[in-house]
Amino acid sequence: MGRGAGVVRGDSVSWIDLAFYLLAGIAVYSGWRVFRTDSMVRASFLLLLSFIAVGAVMLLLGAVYLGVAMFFMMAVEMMVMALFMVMFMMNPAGLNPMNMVHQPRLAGAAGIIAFVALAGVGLVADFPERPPAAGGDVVRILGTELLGDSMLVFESAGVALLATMIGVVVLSARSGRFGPSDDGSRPPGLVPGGPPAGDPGSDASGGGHAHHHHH
Amino acid sequence: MNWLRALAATGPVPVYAAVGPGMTDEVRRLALDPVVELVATPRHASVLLVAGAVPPSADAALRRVHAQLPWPCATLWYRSRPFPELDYPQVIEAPEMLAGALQELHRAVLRGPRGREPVLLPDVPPAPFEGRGDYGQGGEGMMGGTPYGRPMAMTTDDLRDGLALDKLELSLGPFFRGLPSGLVLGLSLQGDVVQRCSVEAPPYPEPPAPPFLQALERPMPIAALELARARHHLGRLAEALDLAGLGAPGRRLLRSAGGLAPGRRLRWLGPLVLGSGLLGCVGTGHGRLTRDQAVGAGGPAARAAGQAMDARTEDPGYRQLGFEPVVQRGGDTRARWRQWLDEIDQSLRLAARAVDTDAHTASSGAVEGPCGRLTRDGNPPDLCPVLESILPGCEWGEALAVIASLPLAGTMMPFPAVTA
Amino acid sequence: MSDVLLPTLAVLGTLLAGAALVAVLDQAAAGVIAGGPFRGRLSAPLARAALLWLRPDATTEHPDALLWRLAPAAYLALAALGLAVVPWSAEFVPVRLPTGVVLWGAVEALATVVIFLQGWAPNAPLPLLGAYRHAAAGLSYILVSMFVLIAAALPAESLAFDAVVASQEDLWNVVRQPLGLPLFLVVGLGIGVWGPLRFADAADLAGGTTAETSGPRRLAWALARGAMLVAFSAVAASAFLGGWLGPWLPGPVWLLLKMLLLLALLVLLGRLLARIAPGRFVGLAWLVLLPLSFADLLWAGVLALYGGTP
Amino acid sequence: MDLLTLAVIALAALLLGLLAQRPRLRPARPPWPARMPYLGGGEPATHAWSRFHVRYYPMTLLLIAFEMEMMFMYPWAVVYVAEGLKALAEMGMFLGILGVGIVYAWREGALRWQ
Repeated sequence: MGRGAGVVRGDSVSWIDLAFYLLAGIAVYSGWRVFRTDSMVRASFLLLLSFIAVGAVMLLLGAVYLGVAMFFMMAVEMMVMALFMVMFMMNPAGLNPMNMVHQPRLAGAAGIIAFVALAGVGLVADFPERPPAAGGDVVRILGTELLGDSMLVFESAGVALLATMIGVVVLSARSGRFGPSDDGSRPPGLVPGGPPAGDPGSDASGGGHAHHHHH
Repeated sequence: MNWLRALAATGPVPVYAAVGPGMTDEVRRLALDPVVELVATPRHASVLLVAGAVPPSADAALRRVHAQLPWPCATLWYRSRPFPELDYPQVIEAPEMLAGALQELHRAVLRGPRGREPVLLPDVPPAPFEGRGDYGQGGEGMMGGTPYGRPMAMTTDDLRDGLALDKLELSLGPFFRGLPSGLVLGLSLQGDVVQRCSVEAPPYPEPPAPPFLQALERPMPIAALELARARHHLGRLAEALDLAGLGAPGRRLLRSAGGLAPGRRLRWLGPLVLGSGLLGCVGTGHGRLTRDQAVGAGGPAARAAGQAMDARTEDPGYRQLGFEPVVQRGGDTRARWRQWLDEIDQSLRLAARAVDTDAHTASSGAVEGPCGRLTRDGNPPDLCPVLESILPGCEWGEALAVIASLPLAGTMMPFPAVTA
Repeated sequence: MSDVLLPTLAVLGTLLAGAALVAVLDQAAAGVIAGGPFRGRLSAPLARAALLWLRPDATTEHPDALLWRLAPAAYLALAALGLAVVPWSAEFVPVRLPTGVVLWGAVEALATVVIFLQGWAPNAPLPLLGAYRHAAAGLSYILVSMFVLIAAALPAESLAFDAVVASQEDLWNVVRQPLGLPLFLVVGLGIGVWGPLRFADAADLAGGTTAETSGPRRLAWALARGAMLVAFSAVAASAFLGGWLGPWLPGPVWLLLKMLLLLALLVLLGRLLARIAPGRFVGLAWLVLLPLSFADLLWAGVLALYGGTP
Repeated sequence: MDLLTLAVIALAALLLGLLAQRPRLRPARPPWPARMPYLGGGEPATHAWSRFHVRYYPMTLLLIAFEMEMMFMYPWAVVYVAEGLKALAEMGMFLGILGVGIVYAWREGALRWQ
C-alpha cells in the first residue's frame, strides 16, 4: 500500500500505512452503522462518511482526481438521497426504533459472495503492468483518454444522461407544459379493469413506490 | 467580573421583546438604541422585555417564551403586569429608563444571577412517554404513540403536486417577530408551503398616531397628518425589510421616520428599497386581494389594488393642495409595498406644500388614517379572515411577506364608541 | 515537522482572524447603512463573541445531539480544507494538491450537507425549514460554481490553484472571463449563508438553523460561517484576481488585500440585498445563472484556443 | 506529505470547531418547557422530523444526472488547450446535450416549486 504515486512523495511510508488502515476501518465501520441506525439522515450521511474514507484511500493510492471526485459526487448524491429517504420513508428520523434490514439472510449471503469474488479477483487476477510515468499527471492522462479512445463512451454517457434527465422530469414532476401532467388520468384498479385503487397519492403506495424508484 | 465578562458587557444587550398591545412604536424606538439589540428568538437573548399589558389570553404563550430564554437570564416588565409567581420582578414605567434598565439587567445576568428565576410551567414533557410503548420511548409500531413526548406528523393531501406527505401542525405567535404582535396563526405546513391557515387570535389593536385622532376633533395642519402617515408607512416598510434580512436598511428607515420634517424628501428611499430586491421576496400575484376584499380593506391596501378610495379626496383642504390619490394595479404584496413607497413620497411632498400654504383639514367627520378611513366610531375593517384564504399555497417566506404588507392590526380608539 | 505545522497555523490563523474581520466589516457596514450614532462600536463583534462564549447552550426536546455538535465543527473544517489548497506565493502553498479546484467543489457540496445537518439536528420546525431551503440553493449553485471554475482552469491547463494563479500572469481572469467572478460571488453568498442567499439562517425563520442555538454553539456556527467566507474569498481571489500576483508587495500581502476586497464586497452585498424567495432562486440559478456560466465557459474556451497569448 | 498536511489542517479545524462549543460546559438538562421548539409563543403539535415535502425534488434528480456528466469535465479542462479544436467540439456537444435537458425541464415546469 505504501507505493503511493503522485502527491505522496514522502520518504517514510509508515504514516501512509497507518492512514490506510484507519481509513479502511472507518469505511467499513460507518458502512456497517448505516444498517444499524434508525435515522434516515444518519444512515445517508454515514454512507457518505464511508465513501469519504474510501476517497481518502484513493488519494493515498495516488488517484488524486478520483479520490477528490468521490468526495464531490458522493456529497451531492447522499444529500439528494437523504432528501428522498426522509421524504418517503415512514418514521424517517427513527423516533421509534426499527429494523433497517430487510431479507438479512439473502443480503448477507449476497454480500459475502460479492466480497469473496471481488477479493479473489483482486488477489488472483493478473493485472497488466502499465504504471504511469513517475511524477506523471494522472489528471492529464485521464483527460487524454476521455478525448481519445474513450470518447465514444463519454459521448454515449452524455446522451444516456440526457435521456435520464428527460425521464426524471417525466416521472417526477407533476407540473407539465399544459398544466398538471396527471390531469384526466385514472389510477389503475387492483384487478384488471377494476375500479381505481383509491387515492393515487395515498400513504403506503405513494411512499413505497417512489422510494424504490429512487434506488 | 473578570475581563471576559467585562468585555461581554460592553456589547449591545440582546433583548427578546414580547410586544403587548400598543407597544409597537415604543419597541421600534428601542430598536434604534445602540445599547440594545432586539433579537429574533429568546435563545439569543439574555433579557426578556415584556412591553405592555399582555392580555390574559396570551399568558400561556408568554410563559412559554419566558421559559425559552437560556438560564441565566432576566425579565424586565415595562408597563406590564409581572407573573404573580415572581418574587422580585423588575418593573419600570418610564420609557426613558428602558434602555438603561435593560443594560443594568444584562450586567446583572453577566455578573451571575442572584437566584434562579423559576420556570413557570410544569417540568413535564408535552405528552407522557417514559417507560411506555414498545421500547420504553413512548412510541408504538412505526409511527404510533408519542415517542419522546410528541406524536409524529401524519400524512395529508397536498395542494400542489398531490404527493400526500406529512403535514406539520403548529401555532405561531403571538410574539413571533415576523407577525404583528398578538397575531396567532394556526398553520399546517407541507414542506415549506402553507396548506391551511387559521387565525387563532387577531393582532393587538394599535392606536392611530395622535394627529389622526386630533383631526377627528378639529382642523389639523395637513403637514402633521402627512408626516404621521409617512412615519407609519416607513415603520411598516422597515418591518418588511427586516423580514427580508435587511435589518440595517430597516433601521435607517425607522431613524428617518423619527426625524421627518416638512420639506425633507427621502430621495434615497426608493433606490434603497427597490434596489435591494425586496420585491423579489415574493412572486407577482402573491397575497392578491379580490376586489371585494380590497374595497373592504380600504386605505393603501385598496389603493394598491386600483381602488382610488381615499377620505382625503372629500376634504377641501386637501383639494386645495391638488391632492390626487396614487394607485397601483395588481393588489398583491408587491403592489402594496410600492403603494407605501409612493405614498411616503406623496405625503412628504404634500407636507412641504401644506406648510407653505399653512393648509389645514376642513372636514373632521372622517379622516384618512394610515390604514384606511377613520371615523369616531368606526373601526377599520378586520382583514384577518382574509389570511385564511390567501395564505394557503404560499411558501413560508412569502406568507410572512404577505402578512407584512397587510394592515392587520385593528385600530384601538381611545374613546370607545360603545359603552357597556 | 514545520512543513506541517506552519501551513496548519497559517490556515487556522487566517480563518480565525478573517472571521473576526468579517464580523467587524459587517458591523461597520450595518452601522453606515443604518446611519445615526454608531451602533455599538467596532468592538461590538468581539463583545458579542465573549458573550456567546459565556452564555449557556440551549437545547431542544429530542435533538440529534451528535450531528448538532458536529455540524459547526465540520463546517469550519471544510473552510480550512478550502483555504489549504490556495497558494500564498510561488513558494508557500499550504497543500499542493493537483486537484485543488475539484477539492473546492467538494467543499461546496459538503458544505450543503453540514448546513442541512445544522438545521435538521434540533428537531424543531424553524431550523428544519431553513435546512431544506438551503439544500435547494446549495444543489442549484453548485453547477454554476463548477462551470466558472473549470473556465478558470482552462488557460492554466491544470486543476491546481498554483497553476491557475500562474496562468493569470499577463491578464487576470476577472478581465479575461468577465462573467466568472460575478457568478462565483453568488456561490460565495450561498456557501457562507450570506445576504440574499441567507436561506438557512433567514430572518423570517427567526434565525433558521440558529433559532434554537445559544451560547458557544452559536459562536461556533458564526465562526464557521465567517471562516467559510474567508476561504471563499481566497479561492475567488486566486481563480479570478490573480491570487498572490502583483507588483512591489510580497505575494501573501497581495492575496490578503484581494481577499479583503472580496470580503468587503460580500459584506456590502449581504447588507444591501434582500433575501430572494428560495423557489425563485432555484429558477434563477438554473435558467439564468447556469446558461451564463455556459457562456463563460464557451468564451474562456474560445479565448484559450484563439485568444493567442502573446 | 501534502496529504498529511491536508489531513492535519482538516482535523485541527474540526477540533477547533468542537472546542469552540465548550463541550465540557454542558449543564444538566434544562426543564421541558425550556426545550420546546421556539415558535414565538406558539406550540408545535408534532415532532418536526417528518416526511418533509421537498418542493424541488425534480431539480435534485436533474442535478444528479447533470453532475455525473460534469465529472468528465475536470480532466477535459486539463487537456483542453493541448487537444485544441477536438476538445472545443466536444464541449459544444456536451453543453448542447445539457442545454436540451434544461430547456426541456424548464418547459415542463420541473424547476418550479412543486
